[in-house]
Amino acid sequence: MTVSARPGDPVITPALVAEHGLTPDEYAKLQDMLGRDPTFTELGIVSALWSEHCSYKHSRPLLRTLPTKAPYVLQGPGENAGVIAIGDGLAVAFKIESHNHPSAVEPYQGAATGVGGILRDVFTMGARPIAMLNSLRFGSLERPRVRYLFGGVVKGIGDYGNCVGIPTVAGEVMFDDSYEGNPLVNAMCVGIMKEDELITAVASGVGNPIIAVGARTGRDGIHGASFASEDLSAASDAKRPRVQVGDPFTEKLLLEASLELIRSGHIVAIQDMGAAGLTSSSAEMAARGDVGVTIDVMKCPVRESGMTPYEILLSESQERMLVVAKKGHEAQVHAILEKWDLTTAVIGEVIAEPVYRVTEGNRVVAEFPGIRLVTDCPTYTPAACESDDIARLRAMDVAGIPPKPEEADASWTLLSLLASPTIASKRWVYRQYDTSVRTNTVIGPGGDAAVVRVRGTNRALALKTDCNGRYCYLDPRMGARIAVAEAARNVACTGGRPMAITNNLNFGNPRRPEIYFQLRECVSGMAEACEALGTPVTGGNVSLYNESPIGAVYPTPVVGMVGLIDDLAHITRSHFQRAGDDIVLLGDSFDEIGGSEYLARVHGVVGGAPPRCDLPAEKALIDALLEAIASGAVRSAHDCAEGGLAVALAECCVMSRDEPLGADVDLNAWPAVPLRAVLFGESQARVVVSTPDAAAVIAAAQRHGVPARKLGTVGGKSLRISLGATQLDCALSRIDDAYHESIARLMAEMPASSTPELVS
Amino acid sequence: MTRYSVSVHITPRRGVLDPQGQAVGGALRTLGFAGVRDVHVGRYVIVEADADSEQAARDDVSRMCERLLANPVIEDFEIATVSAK
Amino acid sequence: MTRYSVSVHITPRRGVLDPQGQAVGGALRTLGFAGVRDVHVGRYVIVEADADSEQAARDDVSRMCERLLANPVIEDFEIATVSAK
Amino acid sequence: MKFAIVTFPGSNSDYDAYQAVVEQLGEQAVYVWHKDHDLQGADVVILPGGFSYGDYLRAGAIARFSPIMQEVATHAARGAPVVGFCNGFQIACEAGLLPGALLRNDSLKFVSENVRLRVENANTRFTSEYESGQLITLPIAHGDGRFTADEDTLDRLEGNGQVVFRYVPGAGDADRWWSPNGSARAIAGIINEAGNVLAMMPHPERAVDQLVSSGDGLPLFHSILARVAA
Ligand SMILES: Nc1ncnc2c1ncn2[C@@H]1O[C@H](COP(=O)(O)OP(=O)(O)O)[C@@H](O)[C@H]1O
Ligand SMILES: [Mg+2]
Repeated sequence: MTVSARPGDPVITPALVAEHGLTPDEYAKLQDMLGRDPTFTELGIVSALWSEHCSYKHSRPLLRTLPTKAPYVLQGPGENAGVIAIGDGLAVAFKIESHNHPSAVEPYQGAATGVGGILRDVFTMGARPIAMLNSLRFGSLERPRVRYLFGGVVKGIGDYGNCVGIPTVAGEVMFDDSYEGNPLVNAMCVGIMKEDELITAVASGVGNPIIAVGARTGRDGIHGASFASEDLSAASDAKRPRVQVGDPFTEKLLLEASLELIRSGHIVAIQDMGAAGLTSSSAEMAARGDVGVTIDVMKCPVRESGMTPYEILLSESQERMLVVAKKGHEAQVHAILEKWDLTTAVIGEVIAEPVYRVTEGNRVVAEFPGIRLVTDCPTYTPAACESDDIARLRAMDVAGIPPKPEEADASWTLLSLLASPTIASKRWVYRQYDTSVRTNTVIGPGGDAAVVRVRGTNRALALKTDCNGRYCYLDPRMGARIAVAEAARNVACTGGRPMAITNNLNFGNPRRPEIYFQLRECVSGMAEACEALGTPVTGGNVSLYNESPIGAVYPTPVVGMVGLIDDLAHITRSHFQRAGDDIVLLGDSFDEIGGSEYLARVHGVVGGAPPRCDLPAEKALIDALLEAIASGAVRSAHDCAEGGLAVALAECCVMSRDEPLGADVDLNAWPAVPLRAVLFGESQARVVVSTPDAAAVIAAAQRHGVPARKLGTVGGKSLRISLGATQLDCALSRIDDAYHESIARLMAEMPASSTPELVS
Repeated sequence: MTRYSVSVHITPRRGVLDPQGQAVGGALRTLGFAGVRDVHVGRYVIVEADADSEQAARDDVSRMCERLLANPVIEDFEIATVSAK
Repeated sequence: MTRYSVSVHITPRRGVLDPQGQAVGGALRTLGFAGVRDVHVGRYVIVEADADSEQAARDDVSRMCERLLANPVIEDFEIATVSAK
Repeated sequence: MKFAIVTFPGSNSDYDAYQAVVEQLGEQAVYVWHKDHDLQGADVVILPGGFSYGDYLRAGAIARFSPIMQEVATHAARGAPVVGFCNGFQIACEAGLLPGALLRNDSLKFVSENVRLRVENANTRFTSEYESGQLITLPIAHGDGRFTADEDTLDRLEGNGQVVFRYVPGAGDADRWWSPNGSARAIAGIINEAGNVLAMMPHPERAVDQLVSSGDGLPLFHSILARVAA
């Protein structure tokens, strides 16, 4: 069939090509693939599919180096979500995704639609979502604009997940100036299914109908539409919105309907219309199945009249799905969706001819040689080179920074760290998240990992997201290793065996050598850690170009870890449980204050080498801890992270606000390590355990070659630390106030520049 | 200084999804109001403020809308009435 | 039948606490709008519906308010405008 | 005993109620679709939590017009038990099964946490397994939980013992009123005059299993069973 240009379509000029984000070489490649010039519609399709977001053109070669295999991995990278088997014929689907740029423009809707998208990725695998997590980065809360972004993002995540009825159980939030103009909003979803309910988004079966399901298509979020709003059609509204508005209510209906549809056996494939909407969902499903498809945009249910094929194909309207049904089962599919009050329309079919064809009624407006549309996308390996400035920062002599006079009182330092928004309790955040819906949440937010039981079994999942971008900035390889190791440690602290990860690579512009260097090194570090800890990567997301006028964000490879607790009796909490218990530290402390929150908060310094991540030591620690937990000797376990040992101990004391418990500890075991490094250094591979039987815990540690020593005893109404001449004695009430109230205080201080509360 | 009462309409932008309007429209039709075509739900804000003149009051509230009351990315606003109290 | 557009104001009843109005008032003052005395936040609903006459459109929407759009325990409503489209 | 759990589009704690009845009580439960007209012979109706119709316009406002609500009203008018949790409370008020209304929390934020409640009246068919004055802990998770009614109504509710649950502050401070959402007189749950319709913002159905909660919601279900068994 011949493709004809639509009357009224703009003429394709080099400028228009550039505005679509294609380089001259890429455009030549497109002409070569087609054997002619593309139509405007075709240009739009290719610009979406070959965009960084859809094609991973700067990261794909690196991603191939990540370990992806284990006997229990049922679905690795490449699908809507990864899937692992967890025994009893059950499987877990999980994935993380970013919504950084939309959230920077409109935090509430940006974050909400991010949650919606990742939910769809999980339930389109056939899994019922059972938990949400997130990972957030903002600038300093001292600034009104940041408070506005933070408030809006948290409310957006909460409102969407709450309404759909999926508990948000864990996450992390960090604040640093590097995220000032470009916040990071990553959302992760975890779902559960029977192994045999797994369905993939692979189109097949010539003659099978392609059905659009869910919300109608509007003009929102059209890719690259900002430039073209006047040119596209004179009648179109010049103020065409670029922000999508989420509708969690429709999402909930879509969730129930999709699961019913998948279980019904009437369909062969289903995929979310996410980024680049109809275009990417249809092209990817076709490419995975190596089949042809044809789609008639005139059959697509739209919200507004006069939409062009270009607009319909590229719209990112939310809460839509694309389904490939079995031929002859259209009526049954329709009936299921009708029950849930959802719109459906057959808009195309799978064809034998190996082409990707779009028609507008009888006119063919786009036609590509099928699979090449996806596979011909160029990939790049740009130059990589570390920035000299950063190398210098890493080499900085941080040990030589003199203490401030206030530090003479170690409680002052401890309380300022506890009040640092990066360390402080995120209660202000997760109080806005429904954590108890579905009644599976054994441990919600506030401890190390979240623990969600698996109904009908004696097992539970342990879940956590982690990444310290500051470490990655100072040493990307080490920082990425730490992100994996910390997530694994958090999971192990609750009694879970780390199983697999999903990841979200948030970086700046990869075409700058120093950024590509960060990306490459972080991926290597992540691969090393995943290899060492036995946690393959089952999927993820790449978000590049996170930059603002002040520069790129810290390299932030967020890790979303799933662990398995194989006996409910092993579930372990983070905070002290009983007065009189012994406190034992697993792992060792070194003179490592580089990259620490202490340096940043107290001295305003980002420098030095981040703590070393010794992967065999991390592995041994996890094994020792899990063994001690399984033996019943461990009453609580909490790892040392930002703020070091003193902060970890303080958190163990006050994490449970209802039942705080003090402690008496002696930290004289490291005479060679400077005092502030013992207290606030962030050496890795350390866990604070409380136990009725220190000897048993220490013995378990020794069996794995993990250093372990008794530090003191749980009890009292204060945290007392003795270290050389220093005698710190800090009342629990002061610790509680600094830790639990400081974010709420900052948020109450002054209104944000706009009030997310007004969202109706 | 006089006390003015300024009322504002804030509405979802055209083209922006209005799930609330859709849900309400659907409910009204189910209730038997068959003639209902379209429903939009926005906010009605009344600001009582002191100002030197009616024009000043109007200008002030316009600026309040731009800065806080309306979300320019997805909403439009319009000053409905200004009256001295 | 003609298509009418009827707009409605729905406001919190006097005496019912309006924390949204208070929060917005406080925020406006902090932003420097010192003259702000009081703020009330309500809903603005636009119903587009077919009806035989302007009066019929108005009556229909009044009934919609009574049945669904406003909750008499906490809200008052008032038809603001009726216009043929 | 048979429980009918009404599923509205957007309900999400219907599953929690179902699990509580079937898993914890070992009783029979059926989901009843909002478009149906049949309560399937259930003894007890549960209006579950969630966001029926997205909570658009006002929480519970649209759900009350669902076809099944006619049957629920008939069931209630017969004196048979109806219980609403969270969104179910909002729906019950909008439907006129209970007085008052539930407005946006005074903090303007969704609030999710465990709260302490005092059982104000243990002489109802839903609370007989508690003691009056007993303190219990239940989760809340709502954005619109501020109970509001005019003073006369509030006085009447108090006078008749229709205030069944009240929010109180943490341990050792049970005589003060405190509310996480700004509810009038810290009211968390009320019952109708006839004593067969109870609704509350906290979630007893999410607190029936010690593994994930306090277990303090269980006596509410046991009260319902005890009453009917008697
Ligand atoms: N955005 C968030 N959403 C939900 N829970 C969060 C969020 N941020 C932090 N939390 C919770 O607060 C606790 C502490 O988090 P974090 O400081 O990241 O711990 P760690 O240092 O152990 O990684 C965890 O239970 C975490 O799940
Ligand atoms: Mg931790």
